Amino acid sequence: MSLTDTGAPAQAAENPPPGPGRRRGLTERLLAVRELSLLLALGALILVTTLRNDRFLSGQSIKDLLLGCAILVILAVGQTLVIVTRNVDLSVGSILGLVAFATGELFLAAPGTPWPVALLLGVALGAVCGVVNGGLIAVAKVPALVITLGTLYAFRGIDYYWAAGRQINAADMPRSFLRLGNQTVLGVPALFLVALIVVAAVGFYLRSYRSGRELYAIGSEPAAARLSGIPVGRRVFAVFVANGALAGLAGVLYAARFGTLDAAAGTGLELQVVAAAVVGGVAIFGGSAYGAALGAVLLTTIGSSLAVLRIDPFWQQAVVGALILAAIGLDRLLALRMAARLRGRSAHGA
Amino acid sequence: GTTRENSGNDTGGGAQASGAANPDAKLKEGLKIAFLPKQVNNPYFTTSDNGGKEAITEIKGEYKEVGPSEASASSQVSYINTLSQQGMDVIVTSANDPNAICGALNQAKAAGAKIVTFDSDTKPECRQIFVNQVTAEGIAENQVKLISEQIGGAGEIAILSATANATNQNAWIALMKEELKKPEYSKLKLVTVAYGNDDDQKSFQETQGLLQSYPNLKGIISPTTVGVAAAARYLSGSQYKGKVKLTGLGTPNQMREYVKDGTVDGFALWNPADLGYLAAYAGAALASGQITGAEGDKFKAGKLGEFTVGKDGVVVLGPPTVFDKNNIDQFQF
Amino acid sequence: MSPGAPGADSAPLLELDGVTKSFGAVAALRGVHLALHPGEAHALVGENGAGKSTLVKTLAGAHAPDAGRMTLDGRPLQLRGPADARAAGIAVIYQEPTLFPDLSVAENIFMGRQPLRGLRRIDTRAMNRDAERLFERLGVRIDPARPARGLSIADQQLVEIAKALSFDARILVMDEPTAALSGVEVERLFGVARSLCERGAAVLFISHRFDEVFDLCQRITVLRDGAWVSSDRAADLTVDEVVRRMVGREVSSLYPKQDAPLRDTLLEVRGLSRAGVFSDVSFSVRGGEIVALAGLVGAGRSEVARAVFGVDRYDAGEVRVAGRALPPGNPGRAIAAGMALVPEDRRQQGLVMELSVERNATLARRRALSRLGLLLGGAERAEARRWTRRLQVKASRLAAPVATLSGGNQQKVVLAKWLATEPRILIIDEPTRGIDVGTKAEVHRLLSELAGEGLAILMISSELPEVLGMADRVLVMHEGRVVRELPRAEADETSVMYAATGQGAIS
Amino acid sequence: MAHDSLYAAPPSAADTEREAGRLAGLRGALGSWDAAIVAALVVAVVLAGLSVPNFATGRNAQFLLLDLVPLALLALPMTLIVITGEIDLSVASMVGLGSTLMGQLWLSSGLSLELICVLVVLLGAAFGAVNGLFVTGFGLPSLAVTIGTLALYRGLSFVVLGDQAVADFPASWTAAAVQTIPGTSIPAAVVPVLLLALVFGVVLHATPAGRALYAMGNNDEAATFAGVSVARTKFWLFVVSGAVCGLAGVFWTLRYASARGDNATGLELTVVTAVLLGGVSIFGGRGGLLGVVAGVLLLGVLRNALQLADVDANALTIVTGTLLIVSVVLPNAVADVRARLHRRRQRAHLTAS
Ligand SMILES: Nc1ncnc2c1ncn2[C@@H]1O[C@H](COP(=O)(O)OP(=O)(O)OP(=O)(O)O)[C@@H](O)[C@H]1O
Ligand SMILES: Nc1ncnc2c1ncn2[C@@H]1O[C@H](COP(=O)(O)OP(=O)(O)OP(=O)(O)O)[C@@H](O)[C@H]1O
Ligand SMILES: [Mg+2]
Ligand SMILES: [Mg+2]
Repeated sequence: MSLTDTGAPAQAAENPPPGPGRRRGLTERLLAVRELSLLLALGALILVTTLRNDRFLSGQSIKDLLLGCAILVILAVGQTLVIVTRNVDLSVGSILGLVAFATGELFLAAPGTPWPVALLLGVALGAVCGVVNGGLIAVAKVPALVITLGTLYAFRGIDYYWAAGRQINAADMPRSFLRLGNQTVLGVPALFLVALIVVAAVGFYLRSYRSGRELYAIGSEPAAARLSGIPVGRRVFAVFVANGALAGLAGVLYAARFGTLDAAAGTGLELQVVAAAVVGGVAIFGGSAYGAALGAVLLTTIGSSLAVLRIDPFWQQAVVGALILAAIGLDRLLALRMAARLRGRSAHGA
Repeated sequence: GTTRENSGNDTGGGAQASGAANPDAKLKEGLKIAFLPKQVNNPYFTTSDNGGKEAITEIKGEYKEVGPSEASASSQVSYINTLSQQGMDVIVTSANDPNAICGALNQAKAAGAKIVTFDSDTKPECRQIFVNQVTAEGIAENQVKLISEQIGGAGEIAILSATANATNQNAWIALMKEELKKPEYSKLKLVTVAYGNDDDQKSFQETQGLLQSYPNLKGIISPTTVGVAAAARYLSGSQYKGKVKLTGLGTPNQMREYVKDGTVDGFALWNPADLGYLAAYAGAALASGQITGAEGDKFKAGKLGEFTVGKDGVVVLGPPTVFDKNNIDQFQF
Repeated sequence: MSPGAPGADSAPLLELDGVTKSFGAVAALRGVHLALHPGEAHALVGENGAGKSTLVKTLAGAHAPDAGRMTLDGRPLQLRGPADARAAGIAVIYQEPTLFPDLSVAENIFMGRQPLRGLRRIDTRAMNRDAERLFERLGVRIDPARPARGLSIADQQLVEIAKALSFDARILVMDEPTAALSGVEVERLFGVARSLCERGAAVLFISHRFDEVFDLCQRITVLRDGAWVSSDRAADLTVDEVVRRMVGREVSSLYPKQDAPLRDTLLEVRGLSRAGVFSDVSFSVRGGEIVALAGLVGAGRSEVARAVFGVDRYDAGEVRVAGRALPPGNPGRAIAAGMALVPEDRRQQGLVMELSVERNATLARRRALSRLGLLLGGAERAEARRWTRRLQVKASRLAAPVATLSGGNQQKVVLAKWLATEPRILIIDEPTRGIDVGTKAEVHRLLSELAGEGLAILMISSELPEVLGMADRVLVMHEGRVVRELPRAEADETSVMYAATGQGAIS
Repeated sequence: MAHDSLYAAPPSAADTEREAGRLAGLRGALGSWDAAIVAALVVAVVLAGLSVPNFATGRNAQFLLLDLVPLALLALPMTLIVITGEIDLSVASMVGLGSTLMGQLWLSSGLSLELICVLVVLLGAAFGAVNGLFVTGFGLPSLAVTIGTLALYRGLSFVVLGDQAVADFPASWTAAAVQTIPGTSIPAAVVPVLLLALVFGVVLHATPAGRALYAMGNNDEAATFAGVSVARTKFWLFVVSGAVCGLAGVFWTLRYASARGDNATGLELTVVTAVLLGGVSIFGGRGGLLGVVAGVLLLGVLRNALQLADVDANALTIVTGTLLIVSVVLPNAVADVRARLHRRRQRAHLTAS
């Protein structure tokens, strides 16, 4: 016999919950606020830069911006998939480099290869790298950070080994392929459209599909996920393969956009990608693909606008660092305010 | 305590040339010559080191190339240590930091190795010979002349450099500024120096920033292979193609595309393979006692002919080659 | 499904035979038999560490048995994972809640089975509506769209129950679902369980509360040390008989507090307030005295305890230990002043799961055990051994991670850890939650003994018999305020209940 | 038996316990991973000594150890931080910033070098305090914070010296940085590193504070309930990390006689690699200092030996990565196999009885 009772019925009578489905979950609203604040920051940045130099909003400049962020956006979205499961993939920069070089090699070996084939092969190679990551993590049950730190070196080493100091130039690749990197469709760079499609697809998947939600569940409480019958190992494996494939896609696009390839392509990119996801709020409360994409856009725009504002080049990196800190600080502030509101309303009855 | 004032300047002076040179000495066979570039995996150094390999094969020496996969002075130090452990006769290196590798080089020297630097020098007292691709003055002259011709002798220009602390870049830029003071360039105005960090994407972004910040910009000089390629790619895909001129130091393979599509009229570079070739011969000459690194020493460098050691132990490869539509297809590197 | 009448000797729905499972050197289950019949609620009882939860996890597919057979409907059943168990119609409520704090309550319930609409998308509306329906069935109101983070333990347990119900399973397994629940909720849960039974499902129920066991179940299986002891109809058993089989000897189920001479006031709390949680709480506890803090779930008792100890901050008021003011928000200082708090959530607050039993037991006392700033292994081990022995912790060895202990034994380690600090003031929040009957009496005896040694004890408990049996004085809280103080003589079931529901508020 | 099973446990368990008692002193310091990594180190040294020419010479030992000094320094506080479940990715940037500050102060302040060194260490502590403040004061994930300060501090180090390099430090100082202990070929700089390692090791393994680090790495709420001031402890760990980075910055500057903005770029990943190789769990709560020191040495020995054996840098990159992966995969695989074998034996035993 126990004595505790809940005052819930009485409380709930005073405070009938609104009809089901009419309101969005708090978590969801929190994320929306997060994305909104990112958009605001982006808007403010563009505004300030434009006030100083109105060419920043010219068609050419916007095209450059979109082009510049596309690859980082794709990588950040892939990383989101990984981070929501409470993992991280540090090897993306190396995968990108490896795939980019492989694409160049492909054109060297078979100059007539149509670009869609190259694209598919690149994605496949990226996925293979993802399989290595995911396989090691699943089989050995080792934290992803450690494994991918290892494959960061290993994939890059393979890339170096293969390239052996050679460089592949624009002239070695077919025009049609290089055009992919610069072409616009209705004024929008094709590369950016690809990134948009990736963002929309991943964002939609994460929000609206059972397996997508399971990824959040795994990240939220891995032990509970296992007990609820979620195939944790398989999902995490799949996530690494998907992220590898996206990094592969990014690698092919990198080759198309930059034309000049050596084994160092994408070195150090992993920190930028993680930074984009972090700025996008992914590390802190689950986050969404949209947030990560916005984070990537924001980071690239910062880079461009600092160049346009002619901020002393020596200050640029420091400003980027300070902005990352500001972004996550803001995040925290929002989260705390939301938490305070959660505490304000009792569990029983909204 | 030790302050800057009382510490004195205990850096030794000038290149040392010890012993006497014997210009008639034969090149020794079987010399162990190691190339230590700023970074392996860098195509530029791959080309130059292969030039060195060619030379070493000619003189029947043992060639080897080692180096870090990222361009850092500290890893170069560890490679220099390894090489001196292995008893190399000659170490040919391109310094990531003129000071940081000095200590290690001096130790290697003490252990009997001859030191040749190429492409990027250290302090003169840390090596015997520096094989300079061109004199800094030569580059400054060449680059300013090229851009002036291309933009018709008047207008705003900008420089897109590599990293903000690249020694050779900074020396060239300083000399270009001097060059611009000459009366024939009085209508050229250098508006800014941007840094692309020898990173393709950064250089690309910086080019974009330059064009937005300086609407009247007529030309860009990018005296770095990464920067000039990125800038060319940006221009070729933008509305500025052909209108804003670009020149700099680039490899023909990288730039062929843009010369042909009209983005770039002309640019310059020395032949990196020749640079490595010459450095290898200089090292062999040192190790064989033909030269000591003193000013005025002469040595033969295979197919390149005879060279004379200049002041501070510097040997200059020669003036840069200018590449344009007409000659670019003759070069493959 | 066969609509068997309760207790009917129909063919078993699920049968376990000779199931064996060991973890390293520990044999958690040794050849256990269990037969669950349709339409029957079956109780599984045993001491802490007897293997009940291990059996549950085996049924759930979370552990693979080392040996033995499982049959469902007479066909052999092979579970490769929890998903298989679900597919076979087995729904499980684990002893420790397994929620996803970042996801909404509704998603927690329907994870992997969310209602879909076009393009196989999740239909959030329908999902929230369904969740609301489930909560109605249980008679509770929890906002399905809120994140699970921040739910009280009771609410977490209710979400777990809703989740299990949502399966419409043929077999419902509940591992101590009522440990955190109040009477009303327990009644509703039983109502739901009975209706499931009427529809032909089988229920496996685990609890250390015998009144609940006899109330709900028709059959009782007793485990001891991982081995099967007996399975009998409840009607043929008495509580004493069950206890004897569990423990292997007689135990008195309650150990009333012995009178001890009252000493000076050791703990004094004046006007303690924390906005939105509790306000103007004042009381004092004297050496030799056990004061119980009673009240409904959510009355704020745990919060007061945490604030007094310094884990939480408070907005106003003061805490005095033996007359000296205690600085707020600093548990370290509270410990130094001789205070100890046995928290209510042992997994989150009480234990460091990966660390060994020994390290956990000495964690709060690590400073006192060091000489010249250095910790000496020997002293630590001796200390840990002393207290784990006194509390009869069942562990393979002291170096084993605490995570490998059964729930009740973990609770004992928490007790050991705090008693090892040799406190003057012991605040103890739900001291016997999840502890088996024998040990419970042992804990009560210990508390009584400690009071006799002059400790001031503040006990928070949701079990009325415990409160009435142990307390010298009962403070009743309602909605964050102390509404009633009852001396031992006046405290009885009605007076405490009356005050706790706010009806007796003398305001 | 039910209530006394700890003592009336089956004989095998009792044996284990007695053995545990005897080995208790060793156990704390020498977990199985520590032993394995030390063994791997010994094997690597012996193999390299036998098969790689020029490896087993005093001069090589000097080069090898000297190269490892900064890595070893940074790995010490990193170990403690990772054990509490946090990470500090800004270490290399703090080394760089410390180095450029030292250069700038030397260039323009007129202060004595002794004072400058002290100032740089204190400034390092201040940078660490910024990390600590963001992590503990604002409750932000350290991975995110230190990625931010990784960029910030590196950026600031370019702000401090721009494109310059300061190289005119007194030769007596730069020589001292690479000096060997008289009569040996062991660099003198190793001595302070060893002393620091000893201090960190004792703090981690034999003090109440060290216990608390493990506790908070596993469950910081429970640590709070046990009277550990989690936030304050973590804050001070970041401060210590910053100070040690400052020290490493001073060493770096003198060793390479060059203060530049890009000093020590990318070293953070090597530090993390060494710490993980040393058996510290990235999730916190597990690992020891001996393993980390052995991990640092193993990394250094392998690199050095492979370099001497003319294995090229690319293969070295692969080796580093593979080593890290193997080091974490192997123990798990072994444990897995062992558990499987055990279960089979048990089953056999059960069917027999
Ligand atoms: N993962 C594990 N590793 C090692 N030993 C374990 C593990 N899980 C359980 N045990 C051991 O198995 C035995 C049975 O534990 P179990 O949790 O089943 O007990 P229980 O009957 O549920 O007890 P309680 O009433 O306290 O919850 C205990 O001795 C426990 O220490
Ligand atoms: N982690 C938490 N986050 C937010 N609110 C909480 C949390 N834990 C409890 N609460 C809220 O605090 C109030 C009091 O908590 P709690 O239920 O612990 O009280 P209690 O009297 O100690 O009850 P019991 O000890 O029986 O669980 C309730 O309104 C509860 O919903
Ligand atoms: Mg249990
Ligand atoms: Mg409570």
